[in-house]
Amino acid sequence: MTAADLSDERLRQATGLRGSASALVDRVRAGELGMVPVVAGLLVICVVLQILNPIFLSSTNLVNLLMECVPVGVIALGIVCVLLVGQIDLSVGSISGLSAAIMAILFVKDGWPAWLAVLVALVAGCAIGVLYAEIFNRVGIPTFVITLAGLLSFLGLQLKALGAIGSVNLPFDSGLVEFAQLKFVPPWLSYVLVLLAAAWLFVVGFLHAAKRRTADLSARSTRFLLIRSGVLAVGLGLAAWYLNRTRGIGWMFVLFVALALILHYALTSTKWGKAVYAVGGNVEAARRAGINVRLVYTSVFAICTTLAAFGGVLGAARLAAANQASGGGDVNLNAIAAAVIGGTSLFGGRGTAFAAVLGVLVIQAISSGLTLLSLDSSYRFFVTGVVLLLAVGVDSLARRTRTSHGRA
Amino acid sequence: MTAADLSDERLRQATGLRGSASALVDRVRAGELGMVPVVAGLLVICVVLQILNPIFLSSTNLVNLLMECVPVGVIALGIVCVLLVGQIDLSVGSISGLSAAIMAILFVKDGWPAWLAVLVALVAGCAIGVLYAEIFNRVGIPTFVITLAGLLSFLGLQLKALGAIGSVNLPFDSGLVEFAQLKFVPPWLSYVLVLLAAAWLFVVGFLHAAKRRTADLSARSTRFLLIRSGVLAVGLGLAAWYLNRTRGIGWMFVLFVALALILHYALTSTKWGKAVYAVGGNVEAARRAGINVRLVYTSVFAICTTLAAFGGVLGAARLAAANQASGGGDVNLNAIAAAVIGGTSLFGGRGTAFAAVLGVLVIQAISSGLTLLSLDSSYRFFVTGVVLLLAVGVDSLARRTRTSHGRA
Amino acid sequence: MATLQLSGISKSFGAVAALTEVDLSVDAGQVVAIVGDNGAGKSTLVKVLSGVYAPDAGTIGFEGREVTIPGPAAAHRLGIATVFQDLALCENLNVIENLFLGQELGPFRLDDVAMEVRSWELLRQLSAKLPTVRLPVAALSGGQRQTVAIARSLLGDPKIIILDEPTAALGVAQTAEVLNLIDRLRENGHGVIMISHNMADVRAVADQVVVLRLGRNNGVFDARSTSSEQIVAAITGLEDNVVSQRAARVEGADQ
Amino acid sequence: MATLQLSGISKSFGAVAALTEVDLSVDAGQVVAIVGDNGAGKSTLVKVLSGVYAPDAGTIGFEGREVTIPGPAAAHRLGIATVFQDLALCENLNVIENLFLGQELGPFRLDDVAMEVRSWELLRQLSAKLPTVRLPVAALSGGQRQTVAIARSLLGDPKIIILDEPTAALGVAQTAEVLNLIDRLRENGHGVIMISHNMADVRAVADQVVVLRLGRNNGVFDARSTSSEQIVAAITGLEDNVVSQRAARVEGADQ
Amino acid sequence: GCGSGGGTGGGGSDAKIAFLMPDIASTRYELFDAPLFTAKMKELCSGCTVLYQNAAADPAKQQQQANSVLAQGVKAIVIDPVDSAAAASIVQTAQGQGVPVIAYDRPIPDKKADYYISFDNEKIGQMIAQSLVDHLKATKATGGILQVNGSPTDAAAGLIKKGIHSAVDPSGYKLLAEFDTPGWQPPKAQEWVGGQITRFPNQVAGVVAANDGTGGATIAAFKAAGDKVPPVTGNDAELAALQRVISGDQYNTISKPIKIVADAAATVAHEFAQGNKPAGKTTLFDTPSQLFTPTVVTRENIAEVLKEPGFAVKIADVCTAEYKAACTELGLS
Ligand SMILES: Nc1ncnc2c1ncn2[C@@H]1O[C@H](COP(=O)(O)OP(=O)(O)OP(=O)(O)O)[C@@H](O)[C@H]1O
Ligand SMILES: Nc1ncnc2c1ncn2[C@@H]1O[C@H](COP(=O)(O)OP(=O)(O)OP(=O)(O)O)[C@@H](O)[C@H]1O
Ligand SMILES: [Mg+2]
Ligand SMILES: [Mg+2]
Repeated sequence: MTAADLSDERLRQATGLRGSASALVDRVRAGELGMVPVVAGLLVICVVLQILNPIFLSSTNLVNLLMECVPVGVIALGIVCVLLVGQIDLSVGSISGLSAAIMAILFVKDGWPAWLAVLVALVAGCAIGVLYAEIFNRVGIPTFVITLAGLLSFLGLQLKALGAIGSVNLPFDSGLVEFAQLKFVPPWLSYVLVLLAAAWLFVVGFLHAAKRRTADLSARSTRFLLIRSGVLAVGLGLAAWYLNRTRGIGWMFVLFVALALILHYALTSTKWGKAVYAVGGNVEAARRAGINVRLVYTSVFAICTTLAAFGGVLGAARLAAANQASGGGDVNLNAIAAAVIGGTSLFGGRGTAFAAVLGVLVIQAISSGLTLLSLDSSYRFFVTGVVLLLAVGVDSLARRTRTSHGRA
Repeated sequence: MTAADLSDERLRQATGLRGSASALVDRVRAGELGMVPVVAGLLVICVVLQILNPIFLSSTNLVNLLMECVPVGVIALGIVCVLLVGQIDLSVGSISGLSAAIMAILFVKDGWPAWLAVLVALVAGCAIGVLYAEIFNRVGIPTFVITLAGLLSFLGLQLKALGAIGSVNLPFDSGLVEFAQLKFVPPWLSYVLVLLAAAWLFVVGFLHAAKRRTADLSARSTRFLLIRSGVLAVGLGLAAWYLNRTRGIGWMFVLFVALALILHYALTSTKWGKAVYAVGGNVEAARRAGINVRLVYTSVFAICTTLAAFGGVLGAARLAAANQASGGGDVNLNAIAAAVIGGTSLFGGRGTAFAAVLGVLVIQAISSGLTLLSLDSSYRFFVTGVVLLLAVGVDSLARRTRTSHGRA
Repeated sequence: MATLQLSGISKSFGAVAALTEVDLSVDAGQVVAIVGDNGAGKSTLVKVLSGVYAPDAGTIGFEGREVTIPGPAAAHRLGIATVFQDLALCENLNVIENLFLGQELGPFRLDDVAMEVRSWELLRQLSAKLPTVRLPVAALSGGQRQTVAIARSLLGDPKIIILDEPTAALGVAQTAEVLNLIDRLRENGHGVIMISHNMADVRAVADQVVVLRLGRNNGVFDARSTSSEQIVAAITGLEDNVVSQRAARVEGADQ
Repeated sequence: MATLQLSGISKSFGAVAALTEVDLSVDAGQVVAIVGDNGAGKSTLVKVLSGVYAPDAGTIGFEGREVTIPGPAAAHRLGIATVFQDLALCENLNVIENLFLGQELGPFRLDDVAMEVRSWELLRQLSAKLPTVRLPVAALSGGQRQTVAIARSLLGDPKIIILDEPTAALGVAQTAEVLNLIDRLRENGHGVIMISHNMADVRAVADQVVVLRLGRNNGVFDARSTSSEQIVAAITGLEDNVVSQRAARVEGADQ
Repeated sequence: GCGSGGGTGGGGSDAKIAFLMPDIASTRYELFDAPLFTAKMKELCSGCTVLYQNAAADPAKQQQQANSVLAQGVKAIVIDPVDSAAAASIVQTAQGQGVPVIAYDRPIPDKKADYYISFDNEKIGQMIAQSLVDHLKATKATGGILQVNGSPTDAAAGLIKKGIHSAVDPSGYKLLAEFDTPGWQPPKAQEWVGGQITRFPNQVAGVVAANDGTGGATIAAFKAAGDKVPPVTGNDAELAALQRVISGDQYNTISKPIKIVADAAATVAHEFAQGNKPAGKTTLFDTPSQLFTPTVVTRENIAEVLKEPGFAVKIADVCTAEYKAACTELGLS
C-alpha cells in the first residue's frame, strides 16, 4: 500500500537503486538538491587548485582557510536574509568597519570589558538595520539607495570614530583575539561533536518519520536514516581527523557553523522564516495573507546589520586591530557574492543559510589557492575571475533544464 | 464629441486648469511623470548646496559639473539597458579602465591615429558584452557572478596591459584631450541648437497630433504644444545663457545628451526597445511572444559594455591619462547608483535613458557641492549619504501611493 | 442587521473611476452573488472589503459597528477571508506553505506533519487532483492553484467568505464541489460573497444577485425568482445584447 | 490530411508524468475541444504545441510534414497562435504594447497611431470594456487581460489558433463574442483548439471533443451527438460523479 | 590682517589655498598633513582659508576637486597627486588660469609644477627594507624575505615597491614571495601571509610590509599561526604601529617629518599666494624643490623620535596602560 501523499498514479515511483538514482537526477534538475551542484563546483576548484599548488589541501592551509572565511561568512548570512526578501544591503562593509571601530575604541581606549564592547557594537549594528527598515517602510526609497547612503554615512562615522588615531591595536593576549586566532576544538571534543551531530540527525529524522507514518504519510526508511547519519559521521569525522593533524577546527569556525544552523532553523522551521520566503516570492500575496510585511523587513534588516556588525568584530579580532580600512575593499562585494554563488537569488524568495557557508568557502578557496601561487596581481585577478566562473558554472549547468521549465 | 480613445464614461475628464492640475497629480502618483519628482529632488539638493556654499551654482562650477558627469553618465546609460532586462553588470568600471588602457597604449605608445585607437577600445568593449551574453545564454550563470568574474579578469588585463609603465599620459594637444577639456559650444551655436530643439519638439508633436486627429484619437492641442516648446526654449536658453557667461557648454556634454537621446529613441520607438522592456517585465511572456530573448540579452550587454568602454575613453581623455586606477574606485557603484536614482528598477522592466542623465546629475551635484565645502573626509562621506537620501526621498514620497496600489 | 454593510463606496485609480457610490450588504447564512461585466469593479470592491485598497469614500459596517479596514491583516482579524481573482499565492512556496501562510501551526517549531495531514484533508474535500503537496505552486496547473486558494480561505473560521470567480479555472467536478461547499457554508451560518460570470452557478447557489455596471450599482435581484436573461440584461445594460442574440441564433440554427 | 497531428506525446516534470502518449489531430476549419479534469495535462499539451516545452517523446506533424517546434518563435513561424491559460502578458507594458509585442508595426520607427487604431478595433470587436489602452496591463481586471490576450492571437493570420480556457475570466457578453469569434474562425478555415471546463460552451462551438484524464487520452467524442453527461463521465472516469450527484440533488430539491 | 610671516601684499591676506590629498588608505593625510598645514597657514595668515580635499585614491575625483577649488578662486594649489601622470592635466589647467601648483610628497614629472616639496616614496621603501636587511644580517638570521606591497592600482604603492626591491634584491636574502595587497586591505595581507607561512614553514627571516596596516596584519598572521613573529617593517609611524614597535612586535616603521614638510608647504604656498616666487633649495624634475629625509623608527631610536619637539604623536597616547611597562623600559614614561 502506498502512503496517502504518494497515491497519485502520475507519480513515478522510485523503486530500487536505479529508481533512487533517477529520482536523484530529477531532484537535482528541479533544484531540490540545490546545494549538491555548488558542492560539486567547490570540489572541482579544490582539485584544480591542488594540482596547481600541492600545499592547497594541506591541513595547515585548510585550517587557515576555515578561520579566514568566518568574518565574511557571518556577514553573508545576513545578506542571505536580505536577498531572500528581494532587497539588498550595500553597506555591510561599512557597518562591519564601524562596529569594529566602536568595539576597539570601547574595549582598548576606554577599557570596557570585551563582552560589553562587543554588545554595544552589535546593538549599534542592529539599530542601523532598524533605521534602514523604517526609512524603507515609511518613505519607500529603494534599499539599494538607502544602503548606498548608509555605506557612505557609516564609512564617515567610522573615519570620525577612529579620528585622531587611525588604527587601534587589540592586545594579542585578550580573550577576543585569542578566540579568533588561537582557540581550537580539542581533538577528542571534535569527534564527540561529530558523533553528537550524526546522532542528533538520526534521532530527529527517526522521530519525524515515525510521526509521518502514524499520520499515514510517506516516510524515510530507518535504513536510509541510518546510512545518512553514518555518511555524515564518517565524512565529518574524516574532515575533523585531517584538520586535527595540525591545529584542528577553530572555535570561531564552529561559531559560524552554529550561526548558520540557527539561521537555517529559523528560515525553514518557524513562522517567521515562511514569512520571509513569502515576502520575497510575492510581497503582495504575503500582505494579503495577513503577514506584517513591514515587520518582516525590519527583522530581516536588523538581522543583516547585526550580523554585519558581528562579522566586523570577528574580523577585527582576527586581525588584532581595527583601522580605517576595516570593512573596506571588497567586503561588500564578497559577502553578496558569497550569497549569490551559494544559490541565493537576487530577486528574492530563493536561497538558504547554507548558501552563505558554501559561497564563502568557494570565494575563500579561490582566494587562498591563488594567493599561494604567488602570481603577479594582474594574473591573479584574471585567474580569480576565470576560476569563479568555473565554480559557479558547474552549478548553473546542472540547473540548466530547470530554468527552461520556467522555474528559475 | 470625445475622441475614440476617451469615450469610456469612467474616465474623469480633465477640463480647465483645475482639471489639468489634478490630472497632473494623478499622473505623478501613477508614476507616469516619472522624471518630475527626481528633478524636484535634484532642485532641492541644489538649493541646499547653494545655501551651504554660494559658489555651487556659479557658472564656472556648473560648467565643470556638466563636463565631469559625462564619463560616468555614459556608463550609466549602458547600465540602464542592462537593468531594464533585469540583469546587472558589475564590471563596467574594469571595462572602462581596460578600454582606457588599450586606447592610451595604442594611441600614445604605438602611435596609432586617435580614432582607430578609440575604435579598437570600443570593439574590445563590445566583444566583452557579447562574451557575457554568450555565457549567460548558454550556461545560465547569474549575470551578477559573470560580471563579478569579469570585474576581476578585466582588472587583471588592465594591470597587465599597463604593466611596467603603470600610467600613460595623453598629449594635451591631442584632439581627444582637447575635446574632453577645452572644446565648448560657441554661444551663438548653443542658442541655435536650443531653438532647433524646441522647433523640432513642436514639429514632431504637431505632426503626431495631426495624425492622431485624422485617426479620430485624442490629441494634444496645438496651444499645449506651443507652450511646451516655448517653455523648453526659454528654459534651455536661460541655462545656455548662464553657462555661456563663462566657458559655456562642453561638446563632450552635448555628446552625452545626444547619446541619451539616441538611446531614448531606441528604447521607446523601436521594436528592439519594446523587446527590452518586455524581457525585463516578464521573460517568459516575451519568449512566448516569439521574441528572440537571447538576442535581446546579447544586444543589451553589448551596448552596456561598449558604452562602458566609451565612458572609459572619455574619462581618460578628460584626465589626459590612463592608469592602473582608471575605472577603479566607485565608478561601478556610481554608474549603477545613477541609474537607480533616476528611477530604474533593479528588477527589470522599469526605467528610461533619462534616468541615467538625471541620476548622474544628482550624484555629481552632491559630489561637487560637498567638494566645495572642504569638509573632512569623515564628514563628507556622512553628509553625502544624507543628502543622497534626501534627493531620492523626494521622488519616493511622491510615488508612495503608487506602490500602495500594487504597481511598484 | 447585516453582518457586513457597505455604503457609498467610491474608488478611483488615477483618471479611472473604478467604483462610484456602491452599496452592498451581506447577512450571516446568506450567499450574495456580485455579477457584472468585465471591468465593472467587482474585484475592486472585493479588494476594498479585504483591506487591499482603502476606499476614497464610503463607510463599512461590520456586525453593526462602523469599521475601517486598513490592511489585509485587519480584515483577517474581523473574520473576512478572501479568495482573490489573481489568487495571490507565492509561487516559490509549496502547496502546504501557501495554505498555511500567515497561520502556520506551531510558530516557533512548525508542525509540518499536522499541516500536511490537514492539507490533504482540505484538498480531497475539494476533489483537487494534485500529485503531491510538496510542489511549489509555480508547478501547478491553473485549476490546481485555484483549489489551493479556495482551500486556504477555509482554514480559519471566517464569518464572511469572499470568493472572486472561484470556479473560473476549475474542472466540472471541482466546480460542483465548490458549489456544494458554498451550500454547506451557508448552512453553517457563514456569510458568502461570490463573484461569477456563470449565470447557472449564480442562480444555483446565490440568494441575492447584486449587479454592478461600470462601477455603479445596477440593481439587486432575488436569485431564485429572476431569470438569467433579466440578469444579463442588467449586466450589459441592454435588453437586446450579444448573449440573447447568440442564443436566438443558435436556437434558430437548431430548428 | 490533418493540419496538425500529434502522436505519442509524453512529458514529465521531475517525478510527475504530466502527459503519457497523447494523440491529437486538428483539421483546417475544425474546432477541437480538449477537456479534462484539473491537472489532466491540457495546458501542458498546449505548451508542447506552442514550443514552450519540448516533449520527452512523440512526434508532431504539421501539414503533412514532421516538424519539431524548438521554441515559441518556431510555432509562430508555422502559423500557430496561442492564448495561454496564464495569459503571458507583460505587466509593465500597456495594452497596445502587449497586443503588438513581437509584431510591432514599423520596427525602426514604431507607428503608434496605426497600432492604437488597430487595438481599439480588435478590442471593440471582442466587446472589451477598457477605459483606455494606455494603461499598463498590471492595472487591468482579470477579464480585461484575457480579452487582450485573445485579441493578440488574432493579430497575425495564424493557421491554427489554440485557446486555453479563453472564456474563464470573461463576462457573459465577452464570452458570447468569443464564441461568435470561434464560429467565424472556423468559417474562415482556421483550425481551432479550445480548452474549456464549460460543457455548454464546448458543445456549442466544438466539432470534436478530446478528453484527457490524468495525462492520457480518454476518448474522442463528436460534440453534437454526445451529451454533457457522457463527456463529464469520461472526464471524471465515473458514471456516478459529484456533478451528476449534485444535479440529481438540485433537481430533487426543486421538485 | 596678516599673520607673522606674511608681507603686506594685497592678494595674500584673505586668500584661499587648496590642499589636495590623495587617499585615506594611509592615515597620515587626514590625521597629520591636513591639520598641520592648516594650522601653519592660519599662523601665517589668519584671514586665509585652506580648502582641504581628499581624493580617496581616485584620480578622476582629484581632478574634479582641482576644478572645484579653481572655480572657488584659490590662489595656490598644494597637491599630493593620486597618479603623478594624471596630475599633469591638473597642473595644465591650473597654470592656464594663472594658479601656481605645488607638488607635495609625490612629484609630477610630466608637467612642470611651480614647486616640489617632498620625501619620495621610493626612498621610503628603500629605507625600511634596508633597515630590515641590516637587522637580519646583524642577527645572522637565515631564511628568506616576504614582501607585502601596497595596492596594485595605487601609483604610490608602485614607487614604494620599487624602493623595497632596490634594497631586498641585492641583499643576499632570497625573496620568497611578494604580494600586491588589493586596496591596501589588511585582511588580504593577513590571508596571504598566513598562506606563505604554510608554504615556507620556518623559512621566513623577515617581512617587508609597505605600510603599517599591512605590517600589523602580517604580525597578526604569525600570531594566529602560533609562530614566532619575525622582524616586520611598516611605514607611516601611525600610533598603533609605534605601540607595536615599543612592544617589540614590529621591527620598524618610518616617520616622515610631516610637520616640517607641511609647514614648509604652507610657507611656500603663502608666498605664491602673495604673488612671490619662492626659490627652491634644489632642483628636481626641473622644478624648484625642497626635500626632507624621513627617519626609520625602531626600538633603538623610538624614544628620541617620540621626544622630538613637534612630533605628531604624543607620548601619552602611545604609552597607554598596556604599553606602560615597555615604555618605561625604553625610557618613555
Ligand atoms: N491598480 C489599478 N490601477 C488602475 N486601474 C485599475 C487598477 N485596478 C483596477 N483598475 C481598473 O478598474 C476597473 C475595475 O476593475 P476590476 O478588477 O474591479 O473589474 P472586475 O469587475 O473585477 O472585472 P473582471 O470581471 O474582468 O474581473 C477596470 O477598468 C480596471 O482597469
Ligand atoms: N513546470 C512544471 N513543473 C512540474 N509539474 C508541472 C509543471 N507544469 C505542470 N505540472 C504538472 O503537470 C500536471 C498537468 O498540468 P496542466 O497545467 O497541463 O493541467 P491542466 O490540464 O491544464 O489543468 P487545469 O484545468 O487546471 O488548467 C499537473 O499535475 C501539474 O502539477
Ligand atoms: Mg475581477
Ligand atoms: Mg490548464
